[in-house]
Amino acid sequence: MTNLSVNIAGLTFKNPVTTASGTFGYGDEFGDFMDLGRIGGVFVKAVTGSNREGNAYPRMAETASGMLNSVGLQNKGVDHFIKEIYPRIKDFDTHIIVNVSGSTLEEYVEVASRINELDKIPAIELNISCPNVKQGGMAFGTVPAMSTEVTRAVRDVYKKVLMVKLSPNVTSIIEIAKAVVDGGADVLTLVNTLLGMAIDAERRRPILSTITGGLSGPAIKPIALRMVWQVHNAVNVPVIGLGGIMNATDAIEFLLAGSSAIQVGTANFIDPAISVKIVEGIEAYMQKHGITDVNELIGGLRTE
Amino acid sequence: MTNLSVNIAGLTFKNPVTTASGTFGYGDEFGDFMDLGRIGGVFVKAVTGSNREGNAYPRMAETASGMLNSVGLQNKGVDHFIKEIYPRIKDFDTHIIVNVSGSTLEEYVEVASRINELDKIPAIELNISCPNVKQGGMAFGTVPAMSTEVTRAVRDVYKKVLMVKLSPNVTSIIEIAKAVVDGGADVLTLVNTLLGMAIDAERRRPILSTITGGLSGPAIKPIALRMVWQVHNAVNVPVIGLGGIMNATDAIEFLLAGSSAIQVGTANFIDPAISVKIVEGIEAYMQKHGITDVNELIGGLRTE
Amino acid sequence: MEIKKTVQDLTVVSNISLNKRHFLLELVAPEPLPMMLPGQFVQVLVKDSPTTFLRRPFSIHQADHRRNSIILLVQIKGEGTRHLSHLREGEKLNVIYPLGNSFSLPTTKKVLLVGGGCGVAPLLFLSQFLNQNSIRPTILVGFRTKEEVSEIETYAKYGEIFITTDDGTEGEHGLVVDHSIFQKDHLPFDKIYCCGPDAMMHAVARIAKMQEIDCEVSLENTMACGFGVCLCCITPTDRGNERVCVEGPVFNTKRLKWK
Amino acid sequence: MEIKKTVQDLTVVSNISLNKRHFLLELVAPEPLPMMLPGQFVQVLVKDSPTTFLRRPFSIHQADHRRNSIILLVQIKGEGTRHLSHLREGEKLNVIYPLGNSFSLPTTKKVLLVGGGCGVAPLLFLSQFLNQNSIRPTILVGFRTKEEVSEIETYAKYGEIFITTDDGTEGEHGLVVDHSIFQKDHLPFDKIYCCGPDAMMHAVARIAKMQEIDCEVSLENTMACGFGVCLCCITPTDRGNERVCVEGPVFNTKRLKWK
Ligand SMILES: Cc1cc2nc3c(=O)[nH]c(=O)nc-3n(C[C@H](O)[C@H](O)[C@H](O)COP(=O)(O)OP(=O)(O)OC[C@H]3O[C@@H](n4cnc5c(N)ncnc54)[C@H](O)[C@@H]3O)c2cc1C
Ligand SMILES: Cc1cc2nc3c(=O)[nH]c(=O)nc-3n(C[C@H](O)[C@H](O)[C@H](O)COP(=O)(O)OP(=O)(O)OC[C@H]3O[C@@H](n4cnc5c(N)ncnc54)[C@H](O)[C@@H]3O)c2cc1C
Ligand SMILES: Cc1cc2nc3c(=O)[nH]c(=O)nc-3n(C[C@H](O)[C@H](O)[C@H](O)COP(=O)(O)O)c2cc1C
Ligand SMILES: Cc1cc2nc3c(=O)[nH]c(=O)nc-3n(C[C@H](O)[C@H](O)[C@H](O)COP(=O)(O)O)c2cc1C
Ligand code: FES
Ligand code: FES
Repeated sequence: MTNLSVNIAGLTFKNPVTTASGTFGYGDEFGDFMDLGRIGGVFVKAVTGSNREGNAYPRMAETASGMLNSVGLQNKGVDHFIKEIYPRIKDFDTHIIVNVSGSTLEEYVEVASRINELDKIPAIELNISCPNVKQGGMAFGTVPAMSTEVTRAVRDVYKKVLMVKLSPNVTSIIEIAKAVVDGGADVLTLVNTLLGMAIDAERRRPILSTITGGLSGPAIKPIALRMVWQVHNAVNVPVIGLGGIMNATDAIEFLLAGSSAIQVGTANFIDPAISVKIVEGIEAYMQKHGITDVNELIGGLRTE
Repeated sequence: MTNLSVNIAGLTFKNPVTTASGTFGYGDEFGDFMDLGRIGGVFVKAVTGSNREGNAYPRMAETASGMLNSVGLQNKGVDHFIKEIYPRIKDFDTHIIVNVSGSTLEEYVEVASRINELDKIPAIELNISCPNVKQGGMAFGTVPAMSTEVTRAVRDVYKKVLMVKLSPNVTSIIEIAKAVVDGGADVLTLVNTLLGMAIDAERRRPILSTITGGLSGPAIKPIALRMVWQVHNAVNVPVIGLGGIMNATDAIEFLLAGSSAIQVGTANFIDPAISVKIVEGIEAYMQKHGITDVNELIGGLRTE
Repeated sequence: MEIKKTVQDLTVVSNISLNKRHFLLELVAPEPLPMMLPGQFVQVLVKDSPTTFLRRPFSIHQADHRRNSIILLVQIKGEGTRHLSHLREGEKLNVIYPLGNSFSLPTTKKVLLVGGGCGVAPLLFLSQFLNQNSIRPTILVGFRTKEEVSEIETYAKYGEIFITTDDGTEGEHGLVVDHSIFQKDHLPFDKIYCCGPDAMMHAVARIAKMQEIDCEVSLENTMACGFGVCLCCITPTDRGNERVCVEGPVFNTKRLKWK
Repeated sequence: MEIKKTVQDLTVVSNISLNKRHFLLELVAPEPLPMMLPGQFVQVLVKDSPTTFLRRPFSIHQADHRRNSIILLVQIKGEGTRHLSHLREGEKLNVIYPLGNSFSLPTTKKVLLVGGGCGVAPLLFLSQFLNQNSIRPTILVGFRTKEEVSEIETYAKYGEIFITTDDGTEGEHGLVVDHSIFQKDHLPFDKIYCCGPDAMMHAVARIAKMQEIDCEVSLENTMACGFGVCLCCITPTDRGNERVCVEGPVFNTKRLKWK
């Protein structure tokens, strides 16, 4: 029997495959394509203190093996989430984790404490790394002292598993990771998108309304893998890795580099059933290599 | 008549297309494929104080729309460059610019002052951004105070055009750019490679002997473009842009974002005549759009 | 009524070039076609094209339940569509469908369809649908030039057809909105359906508004997912930013907050 | 003697599957073939494969100046080679060639060629070349299994041929280095040329060293450019790190500093 389940900060995931915030809606949009019960967890779209319309369009640009987005945290706010969305998704047979976003420390704290009341949400993922909002967002995730501060403030009000999602747009991911752990994070998620830009040479204009946006997809995988590996070797909390995972092989690479679980992001757009296929692919790999427990893969990179 | 020539810190390039250090050898390797006289300049392979064997193999990993390398500045040192290579390349009908690398401030200064003596080398490119050497290299390019210091030390001994090549592995490229300009740089080149990693899931091992390496190619273009745009808007010295340029359209995007010239890197491996094709493509674009002077394109992005 | 979305490998049964820039791609499904409505679209995976990372959206041009196939009308724009133009009979194409909302069923019989360029794509399906509901629409379609005028006999089966070409080589000379149909103070229509370039849809919407005619447009937008989860494809409406791929692509122009 | 390198679109004239994993690709050149030597290789651009970014190196298996074509013997490893296996007659393939150094012309007639897997590729060209210089080599080639044994009649034209298979289904059972040819204290050869998996080349080199026989191997390595400018493909030698694509791929084993 192969064991696929992983324990992350006391929370058991039936397998290490989850889906990334902002790329999986609230999960129910995937009902036609796959059985949510087959994956370890769903990180739902960012929730902020109140309604946000996000950025103007165009919000998307395709790039080589990737895409830029500048959605800008469009969502209807935490009240709406609690009243309208939570009841609809709370009984899914998988962990539902809320991506908590904001522009100010107070907003993060408010949203986190509201989500804390929801029985069926076992964890939040604090998004201090969104490159698409003018204030706050990424700033909290690029200055170590601010990272510690916002994490600590949320830690004070949030009693369940606190995950913090890091920005790759930094000189030293290790420094930020340590700052966030100092603030009381139970788990680190990395990476969010890299700040990029696309230009339409014919029209001589930026493609995105916001000029710059967040780069995701296979293009960023080497950078994400490197950061997971660095952080895994530098801190003592579990890491959830993501960035360009398109198939089971990619997912296994992240496990080997030290991810206790992985998130599938942009790949969901290309194949909405890919997360289940990744679960199956990991299982097949384990069988082929005679591995009975997926935990053997985590951090199992051989570097001697 | 279309004018393709650009003036960068007093140096006239016949056109804005040059080739990136480490991807074009010393130029003469391309003699079978193209006429070097057709391009604006050649940035030759890194030169250090003494002979370096570089890193162990494997040094290369292919990634989605890109590649990782960990060559590690293999070269035979500045003496060998002056005696054996310079005579062979000095009379090419294009600007030959030397990429000056090192591990210590003293090494940078030594190499720069030696190259200063060479009549036919009108500029150097100070490489404070190589991710593939343990000491020095990238460190000089990620800490603002160190960037200023090394630039200033080289400025003191180097009398011709001083270009400094920046690392994209930083939280704020603007901060580093300003630090380097403070140190006396005439021109900024950006970007060098992004630090990444690749894993062979079957063997459960890193692909590179050095575990991490530098990511180049179209995958990084959105990040490079963004940085060029940011720096162009923040400093008053010319910028030479590169990162994933594969064709004339990519090159034009970099010009629009604020590059006074561009460098072609990894693309040389895929099509060794690509730099000349890019010159032709820029000309065709200008004709199509009724642009008579390439300088109109530089920084010509419309963002209102 | 919820229409179930599905991911399927469809098989190319024919790929017919209409002219240099347009072709018709007929795709047969391995299972009975899902229920589909005019205005809905498909998201196509373009394999083997290094520069095409995301899927490409195309309106359903025709749905033939007897042949169990759908037809796309595609204009070659960039790498993705160029690749599709080379597909051969028997090759597979991975498709997510049906996506988006649809044109509403009109409450009137006096209906005008207006299309330009590849924006005509959904109008054939819509014409058939209207016929099934005993409505014979007036159909006005604009092309660049005579060489690109195509499928006219097909449209003519479902309604009265008028043509413009930008260069006057066939039908009336000029843009669609310059057509004599619009040169009246009181247009004999209670409903307009429109699909084409943005500028055309804006112009038609303006006429419709002036004459107080109900008007629906099918919008394009840059899409990453096509099924509502990425929030990349929004358009500003009276209910805030709505998703073109779920709340659209068809919108009543009254609801749109156009720039 | 400098051989000029060139970038050309070659045309596929045939693509013959030898077995599940190997195929022969014959490519005809638009101009007279350049001068080429055995051991040299080509860098192939695999278009239309989203995961194949860099070119792929392949040894020249045969060069036919009358047909003005070269033949590659390719083993399917990943996406790039899989794509090549689907190429059809008439399709173009962009190639940089000829690259690298070559096997040296032996000063003796007692020559052994040893190849394993797709490492046999350069040995056919080498055999022909030796024949032209009046040398009939002994050729020992190893395969996984009978099904993969191929081109034996072709080799037999140029020398005496021996075979091993890993599973013993044809020729001698076992690895190439286990073949009875090697089970002598004094091998009747003055020169060995070897190409195949690393482990095989190491083993053959060890035997050659023990018996003081001159030995040349053709190395593989991960290459980005193939023409000497990226410094990705190095191997440690008595002259420091040398480029497999320029100073190699053929090295005398005496010069290699193998780990
Ligand atoms: C709901 C919907 C229905 C559509 N129906 C059809 C149809 O029936 N027939 C048809 O031919 N086309 C249709 N399109 C447009 C079609 O999706 C694009 O032309 C196609 O994606 C271009 O792909 P490409 O790879 O060839 O071009 P690319 O190389 O991606 O782009 C070429 C040019 O087209 C522009 N472009 C690309 N995608 C879009 C887009 N989604 N919207 C607007 N501009 C774009 C790019 O900015 C670029 O300038 C539809 C689009 C949408 C959103
Ligand atoms: C000088 C030289 C001559 C060669 N001659 C031949 C030949 O005649 N016939 C032939 O079939 N093959 C030959 N090869 C090997 C061939 O280049 C690789 O098998 C091919 O590039 C794999 O491409 P892919 O996209 O199918 O596989 P990928 O998906 O790139 O890789 C599949 C697997 O093969 C490994 N691999 C990829 N490239 C290389 C490489 N260059 N060296 C070693 N391992 C690699 C990868 O690590 C991976 O495990 C030669 C290589 C070199 C350097
Ligand atoms: C369209 C889009 C929207 C996103 N929205 C969010 C978000 O709301 N919160 C968040 O933390 N990350 C968001 N992300 C980032 C992803 O969760 C993920 O970190 C990133 O895309 C990298 O992973 P990938 O390469 O697998 O997509 C978004 C990404 C995309 C592409
Ligand atoms: C194989 C290789 C070797 C390189 N060596 C150097 C070097 O010696 N000095 C340097 O400044 N940059 C070096 N670079 C970085 C390139 O000059 C360039 O900054 C980078 O590759 C990004 O551009 P590209 O995406 O167009 O390749 C090297 C890059 C590659 C791929
Ligand atoms: S394309 Fe993703 S929400 Fe519409
Ligand atoms: S592959 Fe570039 S130097 Fe050999």
